[in-house]
Amino acid sequence: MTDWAAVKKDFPLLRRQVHGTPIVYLDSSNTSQKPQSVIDAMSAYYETVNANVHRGSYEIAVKATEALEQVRAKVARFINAPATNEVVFTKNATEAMNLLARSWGGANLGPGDAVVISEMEHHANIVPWHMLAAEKGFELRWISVTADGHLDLSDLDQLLDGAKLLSITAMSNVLGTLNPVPRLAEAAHRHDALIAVDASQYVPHIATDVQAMGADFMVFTGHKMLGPMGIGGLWAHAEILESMPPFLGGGEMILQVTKEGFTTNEIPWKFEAGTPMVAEAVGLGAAIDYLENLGMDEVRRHEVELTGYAMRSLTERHGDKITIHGPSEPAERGGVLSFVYDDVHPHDVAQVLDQAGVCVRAGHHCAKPLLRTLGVPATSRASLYVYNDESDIDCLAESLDSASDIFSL
Amino acid sequence: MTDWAAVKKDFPLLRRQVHGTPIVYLDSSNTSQKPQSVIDAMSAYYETVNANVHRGSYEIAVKATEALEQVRAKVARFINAPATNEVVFTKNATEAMNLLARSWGGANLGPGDAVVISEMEHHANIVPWHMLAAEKGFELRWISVTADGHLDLSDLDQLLDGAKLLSITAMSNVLGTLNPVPRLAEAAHRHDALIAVDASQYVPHIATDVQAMGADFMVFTGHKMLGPMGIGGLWAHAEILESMPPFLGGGEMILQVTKEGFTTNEIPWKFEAGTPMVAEAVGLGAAIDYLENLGMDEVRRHEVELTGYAMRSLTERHGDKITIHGPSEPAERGGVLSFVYDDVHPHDVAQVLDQAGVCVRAGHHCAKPLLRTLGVPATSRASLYVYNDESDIDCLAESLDSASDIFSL
Amino acid sequence: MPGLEDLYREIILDHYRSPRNRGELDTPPAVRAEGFNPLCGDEIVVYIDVDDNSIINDVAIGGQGCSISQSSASMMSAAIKGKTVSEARKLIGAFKGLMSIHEGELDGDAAESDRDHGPEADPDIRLGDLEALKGVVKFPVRIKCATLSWNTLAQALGEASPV
Amino acid sequence: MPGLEDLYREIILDHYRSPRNRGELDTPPAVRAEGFNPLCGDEIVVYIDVDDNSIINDVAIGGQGCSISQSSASMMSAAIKGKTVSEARKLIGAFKGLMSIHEGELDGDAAESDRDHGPEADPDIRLGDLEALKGVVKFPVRIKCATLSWNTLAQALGEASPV
Ligand SMILES: Cc1ncc(COP(=O)(O)O)c(C=O)c1O
Ligand SMILES: Cc1ncc(COP(=O)(O)O)c(C=O)c1O
Repeated sequence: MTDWAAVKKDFPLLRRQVHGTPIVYLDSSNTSQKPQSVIDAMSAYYETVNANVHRGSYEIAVKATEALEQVRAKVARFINAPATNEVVFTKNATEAMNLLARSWGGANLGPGDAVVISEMEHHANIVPWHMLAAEKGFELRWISVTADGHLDLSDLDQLLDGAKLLSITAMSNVLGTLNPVPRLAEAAHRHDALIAVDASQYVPHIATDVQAMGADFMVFTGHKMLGPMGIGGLWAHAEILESMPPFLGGGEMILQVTKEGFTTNEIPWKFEAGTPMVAEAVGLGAAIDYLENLGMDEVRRHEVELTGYAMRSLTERHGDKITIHGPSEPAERGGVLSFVYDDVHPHDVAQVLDQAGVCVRAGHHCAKPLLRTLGVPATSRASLYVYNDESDIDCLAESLDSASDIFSL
Repeated sequence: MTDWAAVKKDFPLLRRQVHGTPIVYLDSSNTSQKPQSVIDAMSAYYETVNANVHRGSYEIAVKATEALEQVRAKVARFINAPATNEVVFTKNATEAMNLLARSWGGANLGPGDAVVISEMEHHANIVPWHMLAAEKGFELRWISVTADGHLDLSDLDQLLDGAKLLSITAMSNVLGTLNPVPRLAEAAHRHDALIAVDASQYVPHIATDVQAMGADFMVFTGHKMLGPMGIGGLWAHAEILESMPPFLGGGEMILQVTKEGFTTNEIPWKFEAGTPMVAEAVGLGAAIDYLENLGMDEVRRHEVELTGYAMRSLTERHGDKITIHGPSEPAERGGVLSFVYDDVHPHDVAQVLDQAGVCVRAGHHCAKPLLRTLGVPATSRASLYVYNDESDIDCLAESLDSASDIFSL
Repeated sequence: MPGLEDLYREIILDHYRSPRNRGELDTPPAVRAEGFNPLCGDEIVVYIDVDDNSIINDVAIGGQGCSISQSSASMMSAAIKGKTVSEARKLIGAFKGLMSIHEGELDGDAAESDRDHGPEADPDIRLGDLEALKGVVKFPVRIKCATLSWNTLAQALGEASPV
Repeated sequence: MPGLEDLYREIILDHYRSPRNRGELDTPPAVRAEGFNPLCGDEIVVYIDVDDNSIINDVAIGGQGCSISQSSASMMSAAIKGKTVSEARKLIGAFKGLMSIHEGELDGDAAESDRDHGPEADPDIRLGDLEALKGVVKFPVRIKCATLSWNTLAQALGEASPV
């Protein structure tokens, strides 16, 4: 049995107070807090190993290179990638998605082609396609979202007909919806389309297996999975990565450079121009160690339990005043609770909650098309992770009372 | 008078040993070591402030946003930018250069146009132009480098004739050559071209003033200026940034997103898609504090002195055996000493030096066209920074003896 | 709730609950401008009808948002109705003056925004009820909520009566 | 110098100082392949002349590089001259076996490279002088130097005698 109280103690930020009251951090879908081991791993890197990588033959340069490449291997194992050189480091999921769009998309998409995404995508999986479509003239098609927050797959075959790529989130950052990725992959492949999975919200919370997903590409971001900001990545099959033109140009990604032109390095370095974020990679490695130590199945179990508890407590206490968006069954969703409270604007809800130390995000959560579909301009969102417990939920439920008090309309 | 011995003590990594002997770090052009204050600032950020930025209204999200934006203001002040919103954060100088090439270049360059660079550029200021030229069909023109390591400006007017951009390094990472940027800017502007300055090697070592330079764009990278890896930036005049199309698409950089399209946020956020590297920004801020506390003029004075000492000691001890490339006058160059030692291959030189704890880089230093011009396949490079002193140089000079011993041909 | 009295003053909540000049105007003769707060998704629409004597004959506010952006828009509409364009412009300056202490810092361009906001708030300009929004400066993120309608008004004025 | 004896063995330095089979061959009949080490800028050119019986009649080495890449190329050239293509291929496998312990780790794709390198080093293959390069595995960065000529040879063999 995991000692979740001990887990919480591993996170130094959660010991601080705000406005004279202990902090209750419920914004992990936005960014996660970091265990001491992750923070210390980065400090130790700078204090004992720091050097540029792939360039030096001296001791610490060799160790720094090993550190970076060992984390690549660790990430590959963590997502069950067939090979380590299929993991490309980027600064975040957004850059990974842009890499995919510009490099693969730039080489493969043109007039008459189509890319399918869904209404529940994060802007990171929308805007790069808008930008590329404007340049290349392909069509962007949208899978609708039903009132209860699921993908409407009734016309999937039609949407995929003639499409070259389906790019879809594994878990909605607004609704918590878990999408049926293997089924979507099977459908995409049946139509000779590839499938890219935005797993930014999935990898941190659920054991991830890119092969079982049937994915061709997958993106993730370190800061949502207990790791530092400034690192994320793209995974894709080696043959696909090898077929793709480079993305950013510069050092590291070349084999030869002359005044006339250049040739590219092997994958994955072909896509990693410039000095990489080695310390952040080290931090990400420590984050994966931390998660593996807990066990991803145990993490998931904890979050499903807590999500259930949250849905029950909020509804019990606030009844009709609160509307929680997304799937109603905790086991079918992630620990992301987007809610609308009475007539109080989410921004005001968040402000009132902040005064009680409770951190939730209010707004469109970088998913404006989804909010339009839901018919709300904004929601408040409480999202859970390994360090949360029932007392955090209780605190959220209680402090919502003040919102009623102030804004009783 | 600066107490340089105390400065050295601020850098924890320099207290370690390698191969049983104290480390002598002479690879700061590659990446710099970090003072404890920088390392601690990042830990403190994660331990007390960490949150995503520009998205939350709760206390720590506000503080994280302020932290990020205050560093932007600090960077602007440090390079004497006219306005804070002209500083765009990227993951490194390479990304900044790609942003400039793809966004500004993509919108402004086509067949019949020309971009002028020099033979002494780092690959980061070559490959993005090769990539873009292949797509857009403009011409890439090269300023030659003279035998003594200066730009050959005899045909500058011809090269600039009809050019739209001059993109040039302020200081060579191989030769230490300091280029006459204000004069180059004046020439570029006379030909109605803009000038981009790669100041990756300049900002860390010499007080930088983008306005005095006459620059239109400037790129820099945090890890070479005592800051962490994973952060760098682009500065450009606001009007230019405003005229540029976005680079990466995603969260943060948008104002509105619909299924039909999107509109962009204000500068600089328009160019900062996705979760930014806030901790790295905080580290960069602490690095700037550290440098400002020393005083950039004092930093420069120290390095000129040490460069002079190094050139003298190496030549005295090794005479004809050693060839140091680049300008011969210490005051006219940075503390970067590329050298060839006898017939010993630089890779072997670096290996032998490593055994004595001395860290130098051997290779092409991501400047293959320059090495071709110099007629050498590789050099060894010792580069200096605030924490180096005469004992480091002595150690370098002495340990070169072993290279003679082993490889006496 | 302790700590929030400065933000949620009674008069602000009153304007939030009963917004003044809510609606639309026909364009033309009115002009219409739209503003967004990318942070929280607030959207505001400002309609103004300016007559030949540069008097703002009518004003209407659409869109949706939080208590701060809505009450600020409501108070603004009441304050500018019947005023001249130039009086309205001065009011914008004065209101931004009230807010600017922190807005600049938040955007990280204090220097710039000082310049943008022009001269210090004119002492002749009376903000009246709007003074109630002063507490917003203690909550830097909300400053953008408070200024949203004002920036949108500036846009509308620019269209109705270009300087 | 203490610590470097394993790397800079006398026989390695001998091949470095007096490289065997240095030069060029006419193409055709010979084939030519080029290899780069992006880390340090080493470049190697391998020429092989394979006759109708699949025997490597002649070999020549061009390019430049450090003591490890040069001596490895020199020893390689001596080891393959007169051998059959298939013997040379086995030798490549055996040499990579000698090196692979760390090459995989360095690239971060140990799993992959194990697969690439096929079966364990054939015990029948005698590496002879080449065994002297074994010390390189203690210096992971230099493994790429040692294997550069071998990878380039594999390329040349592929062209001369496609499998
Ligand atoms: C002159 C110059 N420009 C650009 C770069 C690229 O910097 P980064 O690797 O941090 O992107 C470097 C350093 O590697 C450099 O020395
Ligand atoms: C589903 C989803 N995709 C992509 C992203 C973008 O991640 P990042 O900001 O780290 O690039 C996020 C988080 O913001 C997300 O929730």
